This record gives sequence, structure tokens and C-alpha cells, in this order.
Amino acid sequence: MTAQLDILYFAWVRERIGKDGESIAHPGAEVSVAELIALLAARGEGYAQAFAQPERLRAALDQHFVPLDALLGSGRELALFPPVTGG
Amino acid sequence: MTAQLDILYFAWVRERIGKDGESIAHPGAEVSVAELIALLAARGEGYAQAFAQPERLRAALDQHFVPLDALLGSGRELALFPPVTGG
Amino acid sequence: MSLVSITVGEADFDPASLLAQLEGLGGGAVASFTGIVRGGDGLVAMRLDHYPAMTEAQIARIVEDAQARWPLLGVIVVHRVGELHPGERIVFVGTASAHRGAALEACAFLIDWLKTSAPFWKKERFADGRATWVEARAEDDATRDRWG
Amino acid sequence: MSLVSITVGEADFDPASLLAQLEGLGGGAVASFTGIVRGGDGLVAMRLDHYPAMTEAQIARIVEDAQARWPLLGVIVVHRVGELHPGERIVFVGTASAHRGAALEACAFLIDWLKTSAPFWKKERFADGRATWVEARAEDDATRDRWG
Repeated sequence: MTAQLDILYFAWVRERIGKDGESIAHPGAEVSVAELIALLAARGEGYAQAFAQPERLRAALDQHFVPLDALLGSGRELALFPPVTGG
Repeated sequence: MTAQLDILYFAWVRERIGKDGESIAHPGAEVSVAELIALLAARGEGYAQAFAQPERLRAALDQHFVPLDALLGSGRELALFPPVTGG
Repeated sequence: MSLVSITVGEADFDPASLLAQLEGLGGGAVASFTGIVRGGDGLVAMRLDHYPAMTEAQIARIVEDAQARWPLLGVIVVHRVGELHPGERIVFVGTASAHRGAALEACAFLIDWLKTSAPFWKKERFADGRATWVEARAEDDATRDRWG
Repeated sequence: MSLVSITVGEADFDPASLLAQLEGLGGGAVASFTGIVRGGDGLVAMRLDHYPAMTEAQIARIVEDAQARWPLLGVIVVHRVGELHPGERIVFVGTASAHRGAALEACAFLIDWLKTSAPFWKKERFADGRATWVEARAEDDATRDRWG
């Protein structure tokens, strides 16, 4: 059985990609968030737009904020989104 | 007609002196608050107790805080009290 | 024009209606501080004296200082006097601004200055019969002075 | 044991009852901040999205950080999501402590961190039909970072 990675999208990342999230085959523990973003960017027009400027993205792995150079490790849920604007 | 100076006492100054205040003949524009306190301290036992440690006193002249070396000037109301403790 | 409301008196107050006034001013930020009589150490009651002819004018000066420092849409200050018991409210400071920093900082500024620069005096009465005037704390002066 | 209450949802809230809970904890100091949707610039509505599985846990971490820094008797955080209009409340942060500095500083700390470190995103809709995601402001990060 291949491990899955659930990916979630929020705010304009979600809008550009056109979906809330998706499950993919886990790309491997040694893959970084930034590397996965580069892989996802090749999936089509909406992805390319969402991920055109990776420096504008933020990430949470298993519901903890991580920098983009963090490795996926055994993480099961990765969220990608713009900087937060609550409060 | 001699000008009057209304003196008001608050908190333990009031309690030691045993009254809320009093009117006296204005001691003169060139007299400082500290000098007036020294004059008042000679008025009796309660006054002596209230004014034994002038450094523990604060003053307001015509309802504005002033340092003890301020001159009475044309002030008409002098309040003497301990450091404030509101809030 | 901004709202300024200063009340000094024996009556209790309703923080909810004060906050509602501040929320209605069109700013994005409302901050408040409520001071309450703390129990413990056998405290039975507290009496707050003040200098009636001076108190409200002095609070108004402190509010003007805050308005000169921060863009405030509203300031409400309520300070009670007379006999108060543990759990009762003593003081309320509320601020409204378009900016959260302004509302929060002005609120802290106002309570720091009220504590050290408005003519109130507290006397505490304890279960064992003692009654003592609260001493001013150098720490409160230092907190105020950090506002420069 | 101290009171910690975190609520994330669409419903409005009543600052009065939240303050009453904090006032009842026996501390001498209650501070609060309420954020409200500001009108102007033709803003018609705002939509707040969030990351439901993470939001409350992340706010709880921020509250724990505040508790580690200040002696708090209680913290209440309410953050609304969904569609909000000018004048409506977005967020409430309330703190109770025996010390006014702790209550005020923790309140400011909590709102600064909520703004920059909790997974919420605002989209603004204007009268002319534009709808844009609010951009994070470097200024908010700087305000947060002053807490060190």
C-alpha cells in the first residue's frame, strides 16, 4: 500500500487551482514542501498560477506551520495558502 | 481686604489633622508650598503628625498638581495629600 | 470630533453598554480595561476618596494627552468612589480607534496615568479591624514613566 | 487552573457575557480587545475563511504562549468566520489577571499573534463588484515580532 498525502488549499491558492484539496501518492519523506510545490505547479494552468511565486506561499504540515524548505517526512496532511490575515 | 487661601486635606493628611480643610489668610505669593507646610506643621499635634515627613506629601494648587517648591503665587486653593492611589 | 465620556461617582457601571458605545463609532478596534476590587488577605472593603473639584478635570487632561498621542475615535473613563467590596468594579477605561495598536496602547496609557496622576486615594479595611491607606507604589510610577 | 475558552464559528458573540466571565475569576484586572469590520472604501462585505482542522489548535498554542509569559487567570478568544459586514464584530480577546500589566500585555500579545499566526484569510467585496483577498502586512509581522 502506497502512503497518501492529503493536500489542502486555502484562499487564492484554492481559487486558482479550483479545488479545496486532493490526495496524491506521498512523494517521499525526503521531498521538501518547496519541491512538492514545484511538482504541483506542472499539473496545469490553475496550479501554475497558484504556485507562480512560491515566496508568496505558506505551508502547514499536519496542522503545524512549517517553512517551505521543511521535508515532508511522514506527514500526512499538507496545507498550502497565502500568508494569513485574521484578527 | 486680605486674600484668603483655601486649604484642602485628603486621605491620611485629612485624618491626622481632623478636618477636610480650612481657610487662612494668604501667606504671600512668594511663599512656597513647602514653606506653608512648615508653617502649618506648627499649628498643633495633628498638623505635626500629618506634616512630619514632607517628602511623603503631594500638592495641587488651584486643582493642578505642583511640586512642593512651587510658589503659592495668586493661587486660591491648595490641596495637600499623600501620593494618589486610584485606578 | 471624537467621543469623550468621563464619569466619577459611586454608582456601578455596565461595561457592555460602554463597549457598545465604543463599537458604534466606526473604528475597527475597541480595547477596554476593567479594574476590580481583589479579595484575599482578609480584605472586607475599600473606600475610595477623591478631590471632587479636580478629579474630572484631571482625568480630562490625561485623556487629552492620550488623544494627542493616538488617533482615537472615542474614550470612556469611569472611576468609582465611595465604599467598594471584593469583586466590585472600580474603574473602566475603553478606547476606540481605526487601529488596534492605538486602541490597545491608549487603553494601557490611560490606566497607567489614572493610577498615578488622578486624585484618588484608597483605604482598605480588613476582617481583623485594621484599616490602612494604600501606599503608592514606585513600580506604578515607573510603569507610567515608560510612556516618556 | 485557569479559564481558557476558544471559539471559532459564524455566530456573533456578546462581549458583555464574556467580560462577565473574566470579571468573575477573582483577579483585579480584565482587559479586552474587540475587532470590528471597518466600512469605508466601498466595502460591502468580508468573508473569513479558515483551516478548520487547525484553527482552534493553533489558537490554543498562542494562548499557551501567553500563559507562559504572564500569570493569567483566564483567556477568552472568539474568532468569527464566514460572511461579515461593516460594523460587525470579527474577533474578541479577553484576559483576566491579578495584575493590570499582565492582562493588558497578554491581550495585545494575543491579538498580535492571532493576526499573523492563526490560519484565517479575509476576502473583501466592494460596491463596484471587486472582490480581493486581503494582503498580509509586513507591519503586522513586525508588531508581533516585538514580543521577541
